[in-house]
Amino acid sequence: MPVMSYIQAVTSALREEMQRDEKVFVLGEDVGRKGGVFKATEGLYNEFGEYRVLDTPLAESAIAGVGIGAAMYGMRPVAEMQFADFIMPAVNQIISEAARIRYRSNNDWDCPIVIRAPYGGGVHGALYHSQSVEAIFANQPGLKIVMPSTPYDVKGLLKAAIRDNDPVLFFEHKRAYRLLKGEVPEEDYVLPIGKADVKREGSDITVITYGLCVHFALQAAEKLAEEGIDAHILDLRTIYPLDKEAIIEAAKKTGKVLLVTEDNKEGSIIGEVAAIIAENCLFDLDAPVQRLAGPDVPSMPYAPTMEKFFMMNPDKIEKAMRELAEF
Amino acid sequence: MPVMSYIQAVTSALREEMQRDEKVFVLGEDVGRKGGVFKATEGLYNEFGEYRVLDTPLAESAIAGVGIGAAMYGMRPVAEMQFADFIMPAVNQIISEAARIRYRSNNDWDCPIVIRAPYGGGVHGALYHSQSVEAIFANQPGLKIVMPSTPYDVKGLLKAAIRDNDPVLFFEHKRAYRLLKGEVPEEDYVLPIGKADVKREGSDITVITYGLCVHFALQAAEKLAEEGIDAHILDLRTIYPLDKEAIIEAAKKTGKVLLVTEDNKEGSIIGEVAAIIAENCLFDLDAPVQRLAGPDVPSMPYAPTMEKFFMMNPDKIEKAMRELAEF
Amino acid sequence: MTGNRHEELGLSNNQVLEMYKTMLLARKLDERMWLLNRAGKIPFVISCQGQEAAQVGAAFALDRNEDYVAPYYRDMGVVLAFGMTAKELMLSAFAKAEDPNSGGRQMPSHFGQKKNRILTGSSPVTTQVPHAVGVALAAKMENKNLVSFVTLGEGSSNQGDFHEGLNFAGVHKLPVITMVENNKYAISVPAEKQLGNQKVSDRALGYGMPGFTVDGNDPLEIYRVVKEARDRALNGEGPTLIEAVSYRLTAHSSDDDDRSYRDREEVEEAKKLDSIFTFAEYLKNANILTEDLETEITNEINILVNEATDYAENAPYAEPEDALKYVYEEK
Amino acid sequence: MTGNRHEELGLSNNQVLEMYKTMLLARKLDERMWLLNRAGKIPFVISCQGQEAAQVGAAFALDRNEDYVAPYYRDMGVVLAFGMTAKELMLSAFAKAEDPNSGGRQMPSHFGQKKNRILTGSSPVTTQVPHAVGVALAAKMENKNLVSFVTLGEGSSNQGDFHEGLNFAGVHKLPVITMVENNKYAISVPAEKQLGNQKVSDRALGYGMPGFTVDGNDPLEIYRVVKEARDRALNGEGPTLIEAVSYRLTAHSSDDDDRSYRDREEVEEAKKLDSIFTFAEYLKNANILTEDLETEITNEINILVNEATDYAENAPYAEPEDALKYVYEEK
Ligand SMILES: Cc1ncc(C[n+]2csc(CCOP(=O)(O)OP(=O)(O)O)c2C)c(N)n1
Ligand SMILES: Cc1ncc(C[n+]2csc(CCOP(=O)(O)OP(=O)(O)O)c2C)c(N)n1
Ligand SMILES: [Mg+2]
Ligand SMILES: [Mg+2]
Repeated sequence: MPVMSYIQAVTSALREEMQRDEKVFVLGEDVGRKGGVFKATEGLYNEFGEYRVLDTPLAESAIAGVGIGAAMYGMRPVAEMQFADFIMPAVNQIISEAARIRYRSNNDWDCPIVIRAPYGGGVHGALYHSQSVEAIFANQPGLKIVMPSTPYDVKGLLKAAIRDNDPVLFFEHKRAYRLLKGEVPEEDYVLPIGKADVKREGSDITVITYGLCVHFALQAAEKLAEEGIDAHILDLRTIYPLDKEAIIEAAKKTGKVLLVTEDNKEGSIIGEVAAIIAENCLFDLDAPVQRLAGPDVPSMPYAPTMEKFFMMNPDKIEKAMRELAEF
Repeated sequence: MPVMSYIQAVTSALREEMQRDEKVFVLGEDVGRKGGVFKATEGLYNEFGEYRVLDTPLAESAIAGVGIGAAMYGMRPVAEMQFADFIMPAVNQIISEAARIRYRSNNDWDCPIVIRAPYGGGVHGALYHSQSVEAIFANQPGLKIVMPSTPYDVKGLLKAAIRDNDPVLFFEHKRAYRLLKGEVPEEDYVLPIGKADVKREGSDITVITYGLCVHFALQAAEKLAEEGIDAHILDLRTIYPLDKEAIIEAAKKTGKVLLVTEDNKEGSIIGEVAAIIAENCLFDLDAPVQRLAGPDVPSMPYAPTMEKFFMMNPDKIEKAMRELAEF
Repeated sequence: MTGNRHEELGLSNNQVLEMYKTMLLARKLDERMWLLNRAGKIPFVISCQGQEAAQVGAAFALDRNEDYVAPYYRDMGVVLAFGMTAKELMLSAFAKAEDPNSGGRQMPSHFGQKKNRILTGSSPVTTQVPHAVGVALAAKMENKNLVSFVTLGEGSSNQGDFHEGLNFAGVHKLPVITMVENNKYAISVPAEKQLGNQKVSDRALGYGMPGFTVDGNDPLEIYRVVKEARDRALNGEGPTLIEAVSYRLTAHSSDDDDRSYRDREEVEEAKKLDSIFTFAEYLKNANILTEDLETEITNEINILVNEATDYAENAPYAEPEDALKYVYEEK
Repeated sequence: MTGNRHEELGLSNNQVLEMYKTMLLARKLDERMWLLNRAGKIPFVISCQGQEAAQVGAAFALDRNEDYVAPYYRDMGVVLAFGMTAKELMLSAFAKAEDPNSGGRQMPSHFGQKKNRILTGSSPVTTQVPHAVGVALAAKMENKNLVSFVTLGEGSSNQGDFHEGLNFAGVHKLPVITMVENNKYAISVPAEKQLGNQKVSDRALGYGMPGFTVDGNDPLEIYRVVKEARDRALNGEGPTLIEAVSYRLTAHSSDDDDRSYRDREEVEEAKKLDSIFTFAEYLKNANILTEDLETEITNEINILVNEATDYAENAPYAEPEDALKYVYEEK
């Protein structure tokens, strides 16, 4: 199987879906001629032309809203928000419109749009180029939110998102873009939205996380394996709506659960994961549910000292895992 | 003590703060001549004039953004969003700006703005005049979110919000406006933002909730008292950042916890409450944490059958309380 | 309104009569809804009254078999012209399961009907503008011979989505027609306190499109301007902004009392220009509407409104658990 | 640029020299930052190059002791004129604790300094427009003799906040001056693909305010137009929209490579109009800038830039735990 980077998986999913279905098109800021500020759409403008890889004016509410209109018409827009942090002007279109179109029209209309956005920190991006914004949306029935952790998952889930008949937010970790590489099949495949995935089988403690933190957790698990601590790692993949069964199963498996997110702690989506466990696994737990997250400050500062203090990393996870194992 | 309605408490807090401090002013749609669509600002236009009770153009991002600019200058704006549902166009200003001004400027600037908005259902308001929107914001350090449940709390907390030197979202339940009446002191008083409040002492089960649901829970508790079930009821009052100590104390008190919200279940703020309990009270619990919430559909439909199906009420809470007590 | 202006526009006597009937039906349905509301039978009404001429004049200038519309809550005239029936509108007013707009989920006047290419709308104002632009973009990409048509109030034209949507359409010369129905008020706030500039149509310049301010009480003038806009759009000349100026004859909605913020005289003055009467006048002068015909039409419409009301009143609500349906695609 | 245009504007020789020095300092600081970036010493630069004339010309037309500014990330010329020092700017570029803008929390060019009435800015574009309007509203309410001044790029003028903010200012005739720095690109997207209409200033009409498109390479012309706008504002005549047209001489930022989307010839052409040279030329023709003086100024600025760099490079970062401070007021 060919090996590709996380961002190559994005590009190749887009290319193949655009080849497969003429209705699929990309729109966003600098996605056309420049191929995107991260190069996620590189080459597509030349291959598919201006209108299928559309450079839009600098206006996120229009990017989402025009995409929504096109989706209602029957197109399959894939809108890019240049950074997840800049999705905020589009919140009204996403929450009031995309998420509610099927429901409010009693199934008459639908809105098959994908909104991609690079999120996450550790890239000297400071407050407004480092954020995890999923918690803002992870309470809106009608939306699906996917946050993949490997090139394989990126490709299979982005294809699934494009073929899905409901709106999907697709958050890609910008530090993962070039950091993570992995095997990706040549053939067309899709992965199920709404299903978590066990990334490591283990019996001592359970770690539940998503996005780049999966990678960090796996690194930490390898280290701890040397100490004889065997971690079970569940990758949520879809963070809204959550795969409750998989969460319950993973929690019950070891009875000791660590939840990890790069986001701030209070109000992050791992709170909901903890709640699901608290509701369903009380008598299976051997230790209180643990949460490891960023501090409750607005976002990651720019200065390297403070950025590192905020940003999640394998060491922080390893420490929390060891403590839980020793509980 | 005089008795006033929930909305009269809003008006009287505004009036007194405007009398106390010239920098306090109100802005929003229809707040001036008309006195607001719910009449929350009735009489203020005549008393304070056009510029201190300003009818703005129909543009929520400007209402928030102009308010933020005025707050940075040194004014104390109280912005009204006509319905909480229509706060969405202002999300960028609230999250990217108001919440981050102190932090990003390293304490050089601050942003003492209050944003009031009527939320909640049971008023034949359908999808877009019934929503609970707090979960969208309850993950943003820098913001405070207050959701009072009684006229007394409304007045004391709204005054505190206006005097607070950080941005506060103040959500008022629109059905509570005329439904709830209560005693309110004549003298000036403020209540602490960030502190939950025990609304009923009890020993069998703990109910933790906020807003109009506190009222429903108290009604349910009175009924259950006749059956000998003694409920402890904690009113969160500030739903972000949460009063963790009070939550832990209330949970430990009875070991059986029911969390109630009118919002959808998944991703609502009671998930965070459950997580706090799961982290801190595992060995004090006699039953799994229970959550009672709206179904995971976008919002309340208009037709009375479906609205009732969605909307929280005392019967639903009573039933859940009884089940928990019997666990 | 004199002479045979409609013939100059290429409209037959039958067509203008059809326009008039549609306007009158909208008015009569609207009036009935107020009665039903005041009788406690339906919880909410928001009116088209005073804006029927603009709505129907515009709709008749469109291709009602191909074009897409993204109407706002007052556009009963538009949706009637696009094929929604009196019965369907009443089902929506009564929030009954059979309501094609939303199955009783949304408030009345939150229009949407796929088979008639009426995009589903919401309450937050102006979000429909980018949607219509998106339809126009799709039509351009697919080389379709159609336009999209979107309306909103003058207050709503101050939302960011207006700016972002129209500029997008201007850059890509998309076949979308935006009609601002300036009824002089946004709830209680008069246009002077909403708009930095008197004419909304002056905003067109900033987006590189033509802009027109038109008498919204004159369905023929609206027809002409929309028709020309449509021709330009199909010609690849891009979007148009039209401002239709009339007056909101009712309170903002059944929840509003407008006496606190506007004079009765002002309302009475505006009523003199009410298109339901002035257009009838025109048709009479042109010998198209006779007294007999008027009685016949009124009777027909009365029957229609009565039947729609009875049907809707007796129709069932959705089951409580139906609230759980259609959050996501159900396969 | 010939003659003694500055005198006609009431500017002394000293004042125009001061303008020139400020422009040059901005340019030299900016150039140094690129060197530091390419040497791996600072992670990010975003430039003022090509826009100094507009920034400094505008700032000098304001009351730098009373007015408020809400600059955008390219406005090094504005903040220097408003009192931020070279050292402070370098502290920000190096993300050091002493940086007055943010204590090293924000990327460079995210300006803010309360003592100089520079509002704190963020990355999402155009949010500062309503803030400046809010300051102007406050100034009007408090009867203060001051204006607020806000800038943004032409791409950013397509955000909803531009529309909502300017319309608000238009309705209430607020003392706010908006200057769009049209440098022809928004990252890779040229102005034709951003703007439905060629001139941003044409948008002014829709908000009921005067609009002007000005040569952004001519600091005196900018000075004149901003000065007049300020006079109108203080006179109660309300806001003004100004478009300053120049060219972005560098790539968008240190993370961008502009060769993929614009021709080298185009950039070379633009460099011929670079205000740093053309304004020097003007000052030489007017016998204000002699060769000796030029050398002196260059030396002075070099020293300033060197000192600022050294100081900032050696200054300490904030402590890791400082990340926890100032989420809320700390009493
Ligand atoms: C984003 C948003 N904010 C506020 C409201 C509440 N609201 C409903 S209609 C209305 C006034 C609309 O005025 P205008 O656009 O002039 O339309 P009109 O009702 O006069 O036809 C307001 C403020 C809303 N629906 N959406
Ligand atoms: C809301 C938002 N969307 C996207 C971005 C990313 N971004 C930063 S600068 C920029 C282009 C700005 O262009 P323009 O307004 O013309 O200003 P210029 O950089 O040319 O001075 C973009 C797209 C952003 N900062 N904010
Ligand atoms: Mg109106
Ligand atoms: Mg630019």
